[in-house]
Amino acid sequence: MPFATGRVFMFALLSLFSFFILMSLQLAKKTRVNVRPIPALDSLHECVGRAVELGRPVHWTTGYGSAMHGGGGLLSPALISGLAIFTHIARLCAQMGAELYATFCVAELMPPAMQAVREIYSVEGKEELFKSQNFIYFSPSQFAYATGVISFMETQQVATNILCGQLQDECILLAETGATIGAVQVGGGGQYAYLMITCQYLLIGEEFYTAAAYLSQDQAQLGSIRGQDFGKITVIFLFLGLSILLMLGIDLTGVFKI
Amino acid sequence: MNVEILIAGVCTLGVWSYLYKMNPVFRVFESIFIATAMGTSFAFALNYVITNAWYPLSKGNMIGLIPLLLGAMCFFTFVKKYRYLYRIPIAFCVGIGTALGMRGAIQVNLFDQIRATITPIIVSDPLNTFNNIIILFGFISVLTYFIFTIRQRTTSKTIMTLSNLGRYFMMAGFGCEVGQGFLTRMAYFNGRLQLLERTDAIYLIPIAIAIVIADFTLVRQRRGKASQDRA
Amino acid sequence: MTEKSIFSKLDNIDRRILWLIFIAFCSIPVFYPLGLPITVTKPTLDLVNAIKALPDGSKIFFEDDYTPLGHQEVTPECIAIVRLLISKKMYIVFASFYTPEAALWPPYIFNVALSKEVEAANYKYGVNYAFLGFIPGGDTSVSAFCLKIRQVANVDYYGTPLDQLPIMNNFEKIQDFNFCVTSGSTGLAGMLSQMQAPYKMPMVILCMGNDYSNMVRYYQAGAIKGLTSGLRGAAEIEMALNTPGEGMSSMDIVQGGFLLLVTFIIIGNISYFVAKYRSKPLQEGNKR
Amino acid sequence: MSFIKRDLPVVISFILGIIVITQYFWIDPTLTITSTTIQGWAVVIWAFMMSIGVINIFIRETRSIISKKAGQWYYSIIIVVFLSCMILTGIIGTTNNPIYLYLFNNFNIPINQAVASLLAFFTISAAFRAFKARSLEVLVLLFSACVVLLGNVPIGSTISWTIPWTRDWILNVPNLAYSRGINAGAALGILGLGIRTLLGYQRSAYGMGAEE
Repeated sequence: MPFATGRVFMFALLSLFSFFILMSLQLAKKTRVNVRPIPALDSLHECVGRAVELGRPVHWTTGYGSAMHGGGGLLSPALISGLAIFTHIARLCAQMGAELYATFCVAELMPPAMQAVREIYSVEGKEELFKSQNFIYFSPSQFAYATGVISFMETQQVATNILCGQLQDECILLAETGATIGAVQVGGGGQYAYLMITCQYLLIGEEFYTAAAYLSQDQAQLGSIRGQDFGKITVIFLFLGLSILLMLGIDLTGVFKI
Repeated sequence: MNVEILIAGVCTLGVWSYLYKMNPVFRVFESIFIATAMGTSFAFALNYVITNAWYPLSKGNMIGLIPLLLGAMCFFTFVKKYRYLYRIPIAFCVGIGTALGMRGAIQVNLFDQIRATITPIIVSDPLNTFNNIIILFGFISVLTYFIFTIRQRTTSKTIMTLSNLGRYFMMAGFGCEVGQGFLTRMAYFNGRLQLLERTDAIYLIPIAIAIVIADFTLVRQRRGKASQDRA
Repeated sequence: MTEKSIFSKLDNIDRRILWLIFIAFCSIPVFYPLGLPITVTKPTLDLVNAIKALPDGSKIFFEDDYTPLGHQEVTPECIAIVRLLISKKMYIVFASFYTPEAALWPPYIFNVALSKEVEAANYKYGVNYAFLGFIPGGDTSVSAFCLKIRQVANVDYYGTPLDQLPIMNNFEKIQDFNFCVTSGSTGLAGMLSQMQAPYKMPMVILCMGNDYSNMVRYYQAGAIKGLTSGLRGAAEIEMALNTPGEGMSSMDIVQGGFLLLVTFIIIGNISYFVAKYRSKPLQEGNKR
Repeated sequence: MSFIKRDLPVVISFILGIIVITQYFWIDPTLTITSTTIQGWAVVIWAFMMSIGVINIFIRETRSIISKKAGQWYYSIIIVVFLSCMILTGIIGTTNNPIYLYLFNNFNIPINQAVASLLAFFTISAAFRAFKARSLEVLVLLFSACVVLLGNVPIGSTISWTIPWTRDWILNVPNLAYSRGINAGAALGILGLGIRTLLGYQRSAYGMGAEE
């Protein structure tokens, strides 16, 4: 049997959830999907607007990345999601005329971010506003990057600070500096406790990963969120069902070991 | 007197000077830090390329050419006409990164969690029964909080209550994050404090304090003069 | 209410004052150890007893794998253990497999932190202890090292060939050692799977605080003889051996920091509530 | 042309993604070798991306030196000098060069440790400034933070035996429920995001900003 032991049931779960998501991607083209409002994402417009009013820049950063994937030449899902939020902000900045800065710790994130923003600016007809020197790479070292971002934020006095990506220990340094210079902050994907107390808006857990679909307002992508919901309901019932069966003396937990 | 310890002391005080305010000394150490960190990682990366891609290639292993070509494609970001070519190496990063993320998430975040959560809820020990029920409710309510597409206000009050309950569980979890992380942070702080106060670096502290006091009084005087001028 | 009450002042206090209080408060134990109480947990006690039970002059393999950041947390533990090893006249060989910077810490422990003890015990480099430095290759080099030490390591940390070090003539393979001490975080899983499991080396682990919960199951399963973590572990070792040192004063500092943080949270909340309570009538008056 | 520009990257990442996922479930020697080889390639690509980062730094800093950007250009000189020094010595001596090691051991390591120690200061000030019980939710956060903080150090058990007990209970019961719930949710989110990215519904990761 070439199937890896202990992973058969996992594969079944993966296939089931993927099936849900793919099905709802297809079905959503026919039926409307209503997604509950996520305040942090709805606030982005207002945050960029505030920066325009104050005449100070908008700043976006992803944090150090993950310990496993950050240094290995890979874009982890959290970074991809952060990038999707960033392109939305870039569009808002192009439309409203705010100055946009981005700082990086993960080198392989910089070229796609820069080119995506370049495309957005040219589609919005604001090509002259695009500045490649606003994309600042500090270093792949966690704290070297953090010091760089701190002094950047202090010298530029950013008005809106968007911390979306994979923030590790440096989270408190960035968020607290942002709070002391009076920036409006949106946080997502990181040490939630510190983001919770320093940021005005917070994206928790799955909210952060669905941000891209939510912001796109594309029916197919919104549909995939419904697929994820089916997945969650399945998890709840699977969990309840197996627990109750176990209580009744029927041990089905062996399926996890197949 | 150990020169290296003195340098370490100067570095520490230089970084800590940020606590007083943003100042040139901190900027100098920040610049040194960024440069040395970048240099270290870049030298490491270059050596990796030389040993893992260049040596196999020079031995005649032609498959080593592919990653080098892919890597070289990254530089097309600087060429306007063929800029789209950099997307191919990026596609490698995205494809592998997403796939590793997906399979890791399914294994660690979902599969292992469900397996560990399934326990017979009612056991002989009443406290454990109580704990199991709390874990059950917590797990379900936190998951319910993340249900997006069922419109919560109109359809069901149960879902609404459950998802509110989920927020309280999250807050308790965030609190644990603060409490657990602070031990490591204090260890970092303790290491530097010991360096400054236990070794020869202690002679640097009065100098640092003197500089800060001098700066403080100077700024005050200047401010006083400015207000007098205005008056 | 035009004048600012003390609580609303406290609510908007300059954060530099907080930091000054923090530094001052934490500096007290550096000069005057407070001796705040510390309880020794069972894994730590087992660790100390396992080493105490070894006969004098045993041969110890000491693996260290931690980054400069882990240095501040794990080195106090290592110092406490090395002090015990020196007092029992053990032969110690240091090596690291997973983190290049880790080669820096053994020389620091012997030449800076414990220089007095080393001199008093008449310990000599190359005779009583040796540093093999960083051996690249991770898991594969650990398993090769266990089979035949000279297969992966030919020179020591300072570049001297191993054959010129008298201590290294005793060692050919990992079974020549009596005991293994593993410290750090990156290499723990690899060391357990490559060295402990195949050769049944008696092993203790000195880890970082956040690895503790992962490692405790190996201790419960009996794979490792003892376990301790972070600064608290260093303090516990010193408490168990009754040799107050860096660990205990560090723990005073850490406990002071924790107490201060909790006090700040409480004071912050009191001032917030008092300020809110006092300004409430004013706000309502404005609304009307 | 539009295929190479727009769809080829998506196709490549889809194929690679399928290979990496399948290899996890299906034991096959060729598949395993393919998967590890392409993961090794990704590290080489990362090294090249790093060089783009270095070029970014050099361009930015030399520009600021040439234009004598106010309040910045003297720091730029430091960065350029140290960075070139590290890279040159690092290449010549393959990271065993004495100058490289001296700079690394005596500047990078102590500054890194010093910056890490700033975390404690920032936690203190953030806790004082922002840990205010504005609502019942935050009160729960504060309570669990304080209990876990006190329970983590021996002094907690000296004050009262209930503190370590409550800490263990919070860590093992509500915290466990929270972490399992949030992880299961995030896993589904990652799955959805992965599928949308690999199928090309969401293309910002490939550097395509405008939808078409």
